[in-house]
Amino acid sequence: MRRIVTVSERVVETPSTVTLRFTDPTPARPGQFVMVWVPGVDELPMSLAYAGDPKGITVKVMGEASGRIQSISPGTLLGVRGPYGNAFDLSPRRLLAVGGGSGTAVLAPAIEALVERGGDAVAALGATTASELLFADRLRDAGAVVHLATDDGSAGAPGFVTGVVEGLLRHQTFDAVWTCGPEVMMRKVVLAGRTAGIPTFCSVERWMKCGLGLCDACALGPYHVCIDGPVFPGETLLAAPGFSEFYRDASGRRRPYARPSAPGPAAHGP
Amino acid sequence: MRRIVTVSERVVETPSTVTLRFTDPTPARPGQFVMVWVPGVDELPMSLAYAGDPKGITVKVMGEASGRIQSISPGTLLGVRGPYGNAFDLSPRRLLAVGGGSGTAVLAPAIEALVERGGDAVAALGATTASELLFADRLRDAGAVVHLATDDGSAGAPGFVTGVVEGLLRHQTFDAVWTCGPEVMMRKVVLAGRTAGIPTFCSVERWMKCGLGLCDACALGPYHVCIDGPVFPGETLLAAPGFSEFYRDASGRRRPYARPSAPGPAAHGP
Amino acid sequence: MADLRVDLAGVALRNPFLLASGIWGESGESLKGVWAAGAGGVITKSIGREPRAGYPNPTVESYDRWGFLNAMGLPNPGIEEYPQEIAIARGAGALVVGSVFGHDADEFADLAERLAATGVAALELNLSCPHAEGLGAEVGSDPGAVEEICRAVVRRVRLPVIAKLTPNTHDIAALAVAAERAGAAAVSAINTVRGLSIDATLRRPTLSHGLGGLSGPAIKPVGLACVWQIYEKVRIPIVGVGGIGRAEDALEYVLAGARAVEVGTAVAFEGVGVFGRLARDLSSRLDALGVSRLSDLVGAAHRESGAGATAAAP
Amino acid sequence: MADLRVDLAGVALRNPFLLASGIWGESGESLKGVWAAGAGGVITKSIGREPRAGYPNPTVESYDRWGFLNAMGLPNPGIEEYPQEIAIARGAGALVVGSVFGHDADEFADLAERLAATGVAALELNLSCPHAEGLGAEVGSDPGAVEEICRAVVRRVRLPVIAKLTPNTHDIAALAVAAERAGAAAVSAINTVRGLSIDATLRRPTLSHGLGGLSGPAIKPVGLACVWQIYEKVRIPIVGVGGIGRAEDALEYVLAGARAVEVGTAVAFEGVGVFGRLARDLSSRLDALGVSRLSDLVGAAHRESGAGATAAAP
Ligand SMILES: Cc1cc2nc3c(=O)[nH]c(=O)nc-3n(C[C@H](O)[C@H](O)[C@H](O)COP(=O)(O)OP(=O)(O)OC[C@H]3O[C@@H](n4cnc5c(N)ncnc54)[C@H](O)[C@@H]3O)c2cc1C
Ligand SMILES: Cc1cc2nc3c(=O)[nH]c(=O)nc-3n(C[C@H](O)[C@H](O)[C@H](O)COP(=O)(O)OP(=O)(O)OC[C@H]3O[C@@H](n4cnc5c(N)ncnc54)[C@H](O)[C@@H]3O)c2cc1C
Ligand SMILES: Cc1cc2nc3c(=O)[nH]c(=O)nc-3n(C[C@H](O)[C@H](O)[C@H](O)COP(=O)(O)O)c2cc1C
Ligand SMILES: Cc1cc2nc3c(=O)[nH]c(=O)nc-3n(C[C@H](O)[C@H](O)[C@H](O)COP(=O)(O)O)c2cc1C
Ligand code: FES
Ligand code: FES
Repeated sequence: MRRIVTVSERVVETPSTVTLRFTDPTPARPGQFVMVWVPGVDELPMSLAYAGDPKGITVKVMGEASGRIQSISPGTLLGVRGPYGNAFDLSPRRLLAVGGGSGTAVLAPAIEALVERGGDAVAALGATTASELLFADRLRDAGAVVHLATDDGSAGAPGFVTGVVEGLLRHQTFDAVWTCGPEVMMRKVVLAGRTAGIPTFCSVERWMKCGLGLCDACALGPYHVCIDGPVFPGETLLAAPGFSEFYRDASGRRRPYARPSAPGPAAHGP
Repeated sequence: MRRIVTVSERVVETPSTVTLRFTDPTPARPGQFVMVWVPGVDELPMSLAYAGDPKGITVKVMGEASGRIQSISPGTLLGVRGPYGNAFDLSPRRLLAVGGGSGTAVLAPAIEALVERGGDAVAALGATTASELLFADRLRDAGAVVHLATDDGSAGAPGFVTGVVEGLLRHQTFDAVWTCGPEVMMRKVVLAGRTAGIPTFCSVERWMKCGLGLCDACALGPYHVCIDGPVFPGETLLAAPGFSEFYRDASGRRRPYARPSAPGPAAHGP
Repeated sequence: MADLRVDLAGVALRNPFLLASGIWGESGESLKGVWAAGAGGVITKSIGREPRAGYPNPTVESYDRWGFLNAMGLPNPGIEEYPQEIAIARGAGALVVGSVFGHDADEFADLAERLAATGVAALELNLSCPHAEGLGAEVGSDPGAVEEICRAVVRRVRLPVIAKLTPNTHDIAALAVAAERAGAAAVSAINTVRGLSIDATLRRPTLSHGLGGLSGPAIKPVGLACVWQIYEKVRIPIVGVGGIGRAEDALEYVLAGARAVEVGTAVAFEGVGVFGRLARDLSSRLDALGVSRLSDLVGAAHRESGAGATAAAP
Repeated sequence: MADLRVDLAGVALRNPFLLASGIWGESGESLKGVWAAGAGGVITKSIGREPRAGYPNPTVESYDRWGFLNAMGLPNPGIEEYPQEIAIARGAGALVVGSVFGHDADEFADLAERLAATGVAALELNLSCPHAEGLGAEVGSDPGAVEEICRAVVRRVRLPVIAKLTPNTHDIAALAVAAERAGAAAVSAINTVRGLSIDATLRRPTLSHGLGGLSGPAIKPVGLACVWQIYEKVRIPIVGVGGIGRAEDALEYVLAGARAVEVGTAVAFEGVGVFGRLARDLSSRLDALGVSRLSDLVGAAHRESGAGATAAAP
């Protein structure tokens, strides 16, 4: 059932991302998402960047609706339903988390929860430029070791974050790799995990309407991201028709992911 | 929700009453009733003459539907919903139960339950003639002291059972009186209880349709027999417009109770 | 404390919650009990010319907390005997609305006239019973018939006339327009939604009549849609009915365009105490929303909603 | 083991459970998954001439276990691109029924012809979407329009044509009669029941489109009533739809007159495993009833019920 919540806080995280906080007692686990309704505008799937109290979503401007969400000020009413979907498995003792752009939003609360349970986390974050790196301080505060990469070299390693990941996987051991970002990036992470013999888990995005496993909007091969995901084992995705190749638009038409980064559900990455 | 049950046994109790047994796991308490659907015929409220396993109803021929129910043979399918309504309070230590005609049907399982809990029961049963006395042996077997009365004097005291009741109330002490039978009879029992200073509880009948407190068919003054009853404190009934004076027919019209006994919902008495 | 009083076509109600016709409405004592429990008014069982026993049992099928299917068959004591029941309710101070059904305009008008003489505050015409041949919805889904019946009644009685409409049509707003044109003071919507239940073991419908009408929470979305569509087409007040059991339900109906509401099935699900609870809860809810008068919210969802949201559909 | 196979207007189904249009029907992989889960066949999303994004979100409102209200707005990839999805499902051996919607008879016929070329086993015409202007139920509640559209399609394709009817009318049987007269091989009933939901705090409809359509358990009685009424008026087979999630529901529809059934909302409530469960449970249920072939029960509730029970109502 939908709840109406009041935005209690608005935090500008980077030039293109903003966090909105709101109190909503419905329990949620890190990795899950909610459907956020901005009355008169749209209702969009948003990962919980904060899954506790107050909850929070971190929004990147992608188009009209996300633009309108971003500009929301405290006191505004939002409709929220969910949380939907599955969560990250918090059992790994030693984790590598790979965030591309605002993909880090969904990883952050899961990394915090894992460290709290006594796990060790290394995070590799990528962005186009230094100012767009998301939640680096938040993750350091949580106790994670943070590595950075920027396309323009303005912070951390120059180039894609996948380069950093390949290095980490060569020199350290991990029980699992989590990743969220553009699918082309995630594909590379999954393949690197496969080479290193480490299981990978990706949080993927698809166009969503119902969020309930009803409408087929979020179909990804034989899966529905809203109920079977958003977190999938990397190997499952490699076998799923469409992963990192196409998504479906609002009409259900296949739309190719342009490379290396593109507009589309998972485009808010490095 | 309605269950379809199979009649497992048919017992002729008196020339005008028959018991039908059936297995139905829905829990029930003595005093409650079920709505019994004879497909193609009617659905009627029937007290549980046996509230345990197998359940049972004891039916007196009153008209078309009860006639059809009576002639039902083992193996027949019936629809059952409920149990509905309240139950007898089983806490009295020393009970007087007054049954008029087939009214004894609803008292019997309650008396058995009360004796099982350690109570003492005296039962006064009335009928038109000896062969119509219902459940006298069953109640003796249960451990109750049984007094009888018949209109024609063919068994027990001659005349109405209310005469027997007045005598018992004068010479013995009771914590409570239960009664079921024609309302004119019950009224007398309530007044006798009042004189003796003993609380009375009557199981009353009204035309029923929904059994759910929806349709108003069973209105008795400000009460609905299906949800507020069928068991009412005698004093409550004395204050309720209509008790022992009129009932409502299927159209909701008031219909007087002819005296001393009459056709009508509670007419299957002595 | 927010003000729950509403003016329904000239009838002053202490709160918007009316007992729906056919629930607890056969006996005066029951109507009185509903009034005592806090209802804003009580609508009688639909009364006809003759006493009517209705259909044989089973007449009601219940679904787990979300609805009932019923085919009572319009049982009622008839216009000769029913006035004594109204007298009991009125004697207790109840605001009573008389409901009538008939086979044609004349019969409706006769019955309305006779009920009007009992001191009822308004008349509701049952143009919408979904399971009685030649009565109710059979007439009520034809705008021409609705107009004719309403006109005949309006000519004969001075009381406000409320036309109760059926949802079993492709265009309920057209029925409301017909009622308005004929001079009805208000419309109420909805009566039950046609339905059937079958017992698979016995291979037969569970209600003796076969077809029946669905009521309760399950039909709230249907009732809201009807009120919404009617509100866009008529100016007379609308009484919302269907699945109302919580203050929030009533508020939704008011926002969709209802000035008052009727409560039926919830009386069985929640007990008669539902009326007091509804009024209390609605009042607190309005306080929390910062709204001082319920009537300010009538139809407000039409005004607040964005472009796409008001699009009318067939 | 009871025989669940049915012949639906010449199409042999391994069991009576078809995926309803609009649920899991946009992508070939999903259709394939439903077939693999044990469905008797899969009906595609309703396909139109052009790709259509549908209405903005929110497009779905959910009610606690008893229903959904949706106004998707007929999103679909369009007839140009959709055949590749059908190919995936057919490649996995699925029996596919193609669903189309259009603005007029010509458009229906064109689309039907193009879908027929993809190897679908039958065509379902969506004459009944309750929330799309100028499409669906706006046309579909007029028997004349239904007849014209069905006739145009029947002339152009050799496949069995199934007319999907709306319950938002006072007389669904008249629509079925029109379809039969035009040569439709079957009718399916029902599409969703028009409804609305309102958020009282925000004072606006919750769906972006406002009005939507109700599906799920809440509409089972409505669907059963429609199938019952249609069965009394036509001889072509009926496909029952609306609130089917358990074998018992399907059995009730069959007894009311359905030869096959469609399952929609239950896929979301129960998961796609519902198809295997339905077939298994129905088979055991028939065994327990001593019935060897499901098809022997089609319409049986009309034959077994007593006098009062079969009375048709408006
Ligand atoms: C499970 C999940 C979690 C997400 N979490 C976040 C998050 O934490 N932060 C964040 O900024 N974004 C998140 N997104 C993406 C977000 O829902 C929107 O896709 C994005 O904000 C663009 O919306 P827009 O309307 O502004 O863009 P538009 O201008 O409408 O479109 C830009 C692109 O966004 C995509 N899009 C638009 N509407 C939807 C929709 N209903 N469902 C899916 N994709 C859509 C389309 O691919 C479109 O091409 C998530 C998506 C999913 C599926
Ligand atoms: C709570 C309750 C418990 C009952 N328990 C028993 C019982 O254990 N044994 C038993 O034999 N009878 C019982 N009855 C009475 C029974 O329901 C019928 O009233 C009776 O069997 C007559 O039915 P009929 O259709 O054969 O008679 P009809 O020929 O239809 O009518 C005879 C009279 O029975 C009454 N009656 C008919 N239908 C109904 C109805 N739906 N509801 C109420 N009264 C009706 C009317 O007053 C009518 O005048 C009970 C009634 C109630 C309300
Ligand atoms: C048992 C029952 C009897 C009804 N009888 C009548 C009636 O006599 N006249 C009428 O106008 N409506 C009648 N109705 C319809 C209700 O007044 C109301 O319109 C409908 O039940 C929807 O409201 P609800 O969901 O609150 O019950 C009846 C409904 C039920 C459930
Ligand atoms: C989300 C959703 C989308 C639907 N889309 C279509 C459609 O495109 N075409 C159609 O004929 N019916 C459509 N329907 C109606 C269903 O096919 C079905 O008739 C209805 O939902 C009732 O069945 P159910 O209760 O099993 O869901 C849709 C229903 C839902 C819930
Ligand atoms: S969003 Fe509708 S099925 Fe996933
Ligand atoms: S039988 Fe309907 S209210 Fe009691």
